[in-house]
Amino acid sequence: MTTTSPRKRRTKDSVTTDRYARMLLIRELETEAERQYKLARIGGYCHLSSGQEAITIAAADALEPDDVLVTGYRSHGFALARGVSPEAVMAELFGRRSGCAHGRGGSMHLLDVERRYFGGWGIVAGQLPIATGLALSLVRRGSEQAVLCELGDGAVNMGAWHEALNLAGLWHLPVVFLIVNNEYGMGTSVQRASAEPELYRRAAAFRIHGERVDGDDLEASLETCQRLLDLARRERRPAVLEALTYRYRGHSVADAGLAYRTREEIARHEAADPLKRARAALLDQGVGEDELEAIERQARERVEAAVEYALADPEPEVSELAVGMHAPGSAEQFERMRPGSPFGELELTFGAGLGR
Amino acid sequence: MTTTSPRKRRTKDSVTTDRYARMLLIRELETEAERQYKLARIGGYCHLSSGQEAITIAAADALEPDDVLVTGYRSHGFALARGVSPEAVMAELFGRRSGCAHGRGGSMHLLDVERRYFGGWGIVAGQLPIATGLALSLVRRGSEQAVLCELGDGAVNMGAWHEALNLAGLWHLPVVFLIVNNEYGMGTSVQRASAEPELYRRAAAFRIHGERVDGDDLEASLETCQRLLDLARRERRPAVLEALTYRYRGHSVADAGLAYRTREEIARHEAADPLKRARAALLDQGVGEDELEAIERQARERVEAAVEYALADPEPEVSELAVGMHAPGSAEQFERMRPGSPFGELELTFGAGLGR
Amino acid sequence: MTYREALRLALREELARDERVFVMGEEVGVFDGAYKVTAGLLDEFGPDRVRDTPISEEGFVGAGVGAAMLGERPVVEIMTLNFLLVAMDQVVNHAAKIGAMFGGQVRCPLVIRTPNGAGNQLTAQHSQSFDQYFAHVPGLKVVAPATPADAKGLLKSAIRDDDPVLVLENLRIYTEKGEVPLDPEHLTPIGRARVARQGRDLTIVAHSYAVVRALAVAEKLARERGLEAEVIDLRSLRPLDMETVAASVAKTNRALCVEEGWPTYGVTAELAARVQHACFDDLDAPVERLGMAEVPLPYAKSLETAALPNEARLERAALATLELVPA
Amino acid sequence: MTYREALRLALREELARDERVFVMGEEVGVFDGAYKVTAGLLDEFGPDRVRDTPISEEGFVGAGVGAAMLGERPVVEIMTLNFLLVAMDQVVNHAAKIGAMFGGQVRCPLVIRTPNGAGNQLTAQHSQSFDQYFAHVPGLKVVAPATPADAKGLLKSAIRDDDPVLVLENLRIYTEKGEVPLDPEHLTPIGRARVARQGRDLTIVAHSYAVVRALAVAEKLARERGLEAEVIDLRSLRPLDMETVAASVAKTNRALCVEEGWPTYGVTAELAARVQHACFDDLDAPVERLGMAEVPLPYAKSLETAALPNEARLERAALATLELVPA
Ligand SMILES: Cc1ncc(C[n+]2csc(CCOP(=O)(O)OP(=O)(O)O)c2C)c(N)n1
Ligand SMILES: Cc1ncc(C[n+]2csc(CCOP(=O)(O)OP(=O)(O)O)c2C)c(N)n1
Ligand SMILES: [Mg+2]
Ligand SMILES: [Mg+2]
Repeated sequence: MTTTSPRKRRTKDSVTTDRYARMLLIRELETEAERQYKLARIGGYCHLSSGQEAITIAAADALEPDDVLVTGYRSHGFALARGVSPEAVMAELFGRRSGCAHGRGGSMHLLDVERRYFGGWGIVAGQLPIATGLALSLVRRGSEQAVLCELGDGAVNMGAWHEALNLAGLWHLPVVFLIVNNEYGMGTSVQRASAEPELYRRAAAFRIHGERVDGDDLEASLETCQRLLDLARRERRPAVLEALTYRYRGHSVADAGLAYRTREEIARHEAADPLKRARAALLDQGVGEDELEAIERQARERVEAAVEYALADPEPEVSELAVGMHAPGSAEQFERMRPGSPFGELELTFGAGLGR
Repeated sequence: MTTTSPRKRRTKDSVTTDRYARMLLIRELETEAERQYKLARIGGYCHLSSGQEAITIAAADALEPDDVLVTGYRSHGFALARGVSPEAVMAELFGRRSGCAHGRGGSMHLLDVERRYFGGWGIVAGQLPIATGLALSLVRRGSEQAVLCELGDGAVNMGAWHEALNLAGLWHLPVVFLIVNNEYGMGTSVQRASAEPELYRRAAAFRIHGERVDGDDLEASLETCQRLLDLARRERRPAVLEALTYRYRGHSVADAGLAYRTREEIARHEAADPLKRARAALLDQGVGEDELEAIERQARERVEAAVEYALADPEPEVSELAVGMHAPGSAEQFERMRPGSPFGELELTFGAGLGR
Repeated sequence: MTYREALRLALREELARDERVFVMGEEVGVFDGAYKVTAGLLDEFGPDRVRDTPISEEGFVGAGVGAAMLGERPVVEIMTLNFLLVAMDQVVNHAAKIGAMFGGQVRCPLVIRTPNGAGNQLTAQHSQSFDQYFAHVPGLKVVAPATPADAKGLLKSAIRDDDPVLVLENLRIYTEKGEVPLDPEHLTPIGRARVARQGRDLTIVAHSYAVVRALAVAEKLARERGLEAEVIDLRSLRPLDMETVAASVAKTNRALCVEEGWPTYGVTAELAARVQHACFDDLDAPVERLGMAEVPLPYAKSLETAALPNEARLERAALATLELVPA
Repeated sequence: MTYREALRLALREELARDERVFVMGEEVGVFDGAYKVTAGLLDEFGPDRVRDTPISEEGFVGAGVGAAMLGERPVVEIMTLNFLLVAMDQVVNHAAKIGAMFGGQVRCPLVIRTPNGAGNQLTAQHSQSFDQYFAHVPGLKVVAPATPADAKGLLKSAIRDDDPVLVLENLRIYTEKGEVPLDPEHLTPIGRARVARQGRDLTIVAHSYAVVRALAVAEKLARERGLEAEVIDLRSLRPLDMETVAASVAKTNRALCVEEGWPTYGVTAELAARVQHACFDDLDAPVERLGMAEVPLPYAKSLETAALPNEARLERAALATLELVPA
């Protein structure tokens, strides 16, 4: 299965200070997000990916700029890894205008069109058929890029995934489905949810290549993501990659995360924390303790600056309630809907929402 | 995989005159149904299973009386095979009161509650999650029976099936999914629809046993169905059985069935017609030509009688428009809905429909 | 007792009363329910009666349909109404069809319970009320309790009903408190609205959380302006108790219909259509409607608040119905 | 030209005009379309532009959404509206959300075309009109041509629109004939109703196949009773052109709303609600409604005919609106 990419030279040492810094940024930003949630500056569902940083960075770094990324709702890490600024992420969590979704999406619906990150979706498995369409568009345009589509271990039992896999296999679509197997879908372990708990094996049912990787091993994850994305780009072979990892926090910040697993289990995973592993590897490579500490300080400062930024950023105006709902030109289509309209419609300004 | 049933002695010669007669009855009844359709006595969608009689009879005969059967819309054969009278089938096709669905269901929705045939469903794959529920009920009641659930080769790409398979595997449900692979879903061949065209292989994705059988071979089909149903009954092991067969007619009587395949292809299959094969086997067994001719005459006579019966059977009264919609006792719940009701509601009699 | 506790009590009583009843859904067992309605039931009744499912709504709603066809009484929890979209086909085109399509020979005593609603910054994909998608469908019944007592009474009636019933709960009502009859035979009949507040000046027709809002606004109107609004809590969307609504409008001559979801092609459309028909000669003004602003609900708190049928908007709509401010 | 041919012409013209347009669905290619709308297009444009799909509506509707997000113009055919239930989530909770939820940064120019309706003994699971399920949803547009000219004009407008648009066709209209402009720039604007017949005594508001029925009944009323019904063909359900409807009712003072589907919580609920609001002082009688009888549609021809809003029922409803027979 191993193939060498003709387009990209692999770093021998995948564990770089840059990657360590970016993993750390994710960790720090999410830790801060939980704090801010408790201060009621963030609302709604807020899902942290602490523990999953290695596979997140690996997946993002295996992407070329023109590749397309799409994920579920646990999206902070992916947004940051793909290059969205902590300011744009934090402002979104605060529901502010400069948020990457302009304050409309919140935690679950981060995106960055320029970086070809097409969301941040909240319905389990809803993004999977969409990923096949993104890939189909790449094919139609003759582009030699691929789609990376993240899903959770809990999403694999949704019918939508299987329909997406069949389309991907049948139409030879350049899409890699990355299962972030963090052992639980909310409080349900993989064993209690999936008749076949080796999730990558589902791929074979559609003649698609499937494999597993230790998602906390940055190097192995990066190599595997690159290899599978290359195959997708060059040979239009879709793949399923199951990355084994773990989430330390509850399902969302509202869940203590202890009803369905033990503290010991969490501690066991924390002992092999991907950040700790990366740090140790860097020390092994000869990076100095002081350099690492500087990186760690910078990550915290970066997050603090993001909070400052978000706090200063204005909330969207109520007059902009429906911005973007419809495309420009739609206002004319809607202008005759008014008479007899339900009370209240006139109260609120839909101008922008109707594509004026 | 082969296991001998402790409960049922296998006929050495599965090809019996009785089975031949019942296969023939299906063929004759459907041939007549097409004629009656052209006379406009039958309407709606009408899907014939001509060519698929062997697997149909085998599946039905592998069932014990208390096992449960559920199928898609190509249901004439299964109804007859399970013992529904040709009169009740033909009356249903004619939309008459004594039809097995009281004229409400038509061709796609045949059923027989006494024989535990729970329909006859028209949405591709819709019956598959339902089958898991039927099986779950058997388990809850401690009954040692199984569910046989038919689906077409086209249904395997619906997400609903995969959700059903996962539940069946995870919960150890006594259900055998029988894929009647007649090579096409409407005009789309298996190869053009399924990334993995060996459809039984989908089962492995859920740690479920899957296998293939020549569905035109009555003996092999019967043996396989019995064996898998036994496993389901005794060990609560679900299974997927893919039966290879062919439909001679179009998808429905409205489809000539020639846009997507050649006359030669059809002729090739007709040459190995399961009825011809059964007839030859019986001759081999020493059954006389005259006995076979008598059987064939009887089948035709039986169908003619069914047509006579259906013609004489009255149509349902308009006052019975909504019979069965709601359970007894519901009328009281609905009695205050009337004021302000849309015009027309009062015109029609819903008494029975509201469970009066 | 809270609304949540009242639901739990109903489930416990019915699980104890009838072996055929079982609860099934995502996180209903080990996790004690995403919104804790089923907390403790797994311990009490075991994993066959309180069954955790994988995330596969179409699969396990269908499993509920099948089990009900053989006489079980499944109570399927859907985490929120938004997720019932992926199982629509099983509800609308399977469960609802069974009675009539098979000529009355099979029944489907299935209960689906799920919260609708918005208001916790859950954003566009998680803040919806598709109530009328189901109330539209012949063969289904849809109830929507607005009080703890009705939460218990209607859920129990739904479980004992021989037809498929959708029980609409609401995320924000779960913590509302009220008196709840402890009698295990306390049932709220399906198809009977409730006059939640007496009044003579205006009828506000609502269901689910909108009833809570309407009552608060009615009190405010009485306190601040001496206006007495009558509030009708529908309790049931199909069957719909128009008799109670029409009797009220005949008295007040003005009607405002409120819902949590989008009003266009929403529940209030049917209400307004029926009220103008039943009360044509009684109405002094057009029937007004209020609901969520017609946008995919945005995340920012300020926008969300503005978009919901909040008390300020509701009060303004009431005054407009009374022609005290322009509509 | 038939309605079917007009649709095909629209597809052919748009496929030829814009490389981004492609057609996708079950049996649209080799089989020439389940209802032959796409006949011949595979030969003309090849399998990338006219793409047969497996039976997996959720999958390929979602594929349409994704492709549209990257700028393609997919035209997805769903064999009949009944089957869109299994893909509801992709339409209602994905396609419709994209514009607003992502702050206007992504668009989804997706077209879904599919026939609604009943009348060929297709029975309960195949005879439905879920039109308002989609018209209810902010972020979607829903059109429903009733004539061959509009079939062409609205489908072309939908394909050129930058938002997701559901084009509701109808099984029984496919064979209706009418004049169709051959100009490839003939577009019917979205959000504009059409006065299909002038009249002074009564306004009949309809869409899709109900327009055909309404026109026939209007002619009969004129012929036999000298009553002149004005028939409004809505053409678009979201946006809804209430201006045209209200202008008509202001003239006739009476309105009957008709639809092929179930009226309760149906399209006519919204129409009646809006008409009573916009035309409160104009109405001489309550707005009446007519649709399919509220049952899962039975198979027997006699029952089916009785249940549909057939001409006899429609005529009676028109007379009731005119208070010439009791409602
Ligand atoms: C269709 C649907 N059902 C239920 C939910 C509620 N829900 C949100 S996240 C989640 C668990 C998903 O687990 P997994 O796929 O493992 O992802 P993880 O949260 O572990 O990242 C559930 C049940 C939903 N959003 N969509
Ligand atoms: C969800 C859904 N999509 C589409 C259809 C229309 N349809 C009816 S039968 C059929 C083909 C099914 O083929 P297969 O499963 O192979 O069964 P067969 O007809 O060969 O018995 C299609 C597409 C449907 N009934 N339901
Ligand atoms: Mg998980
Ligand atoms: Mg087939």
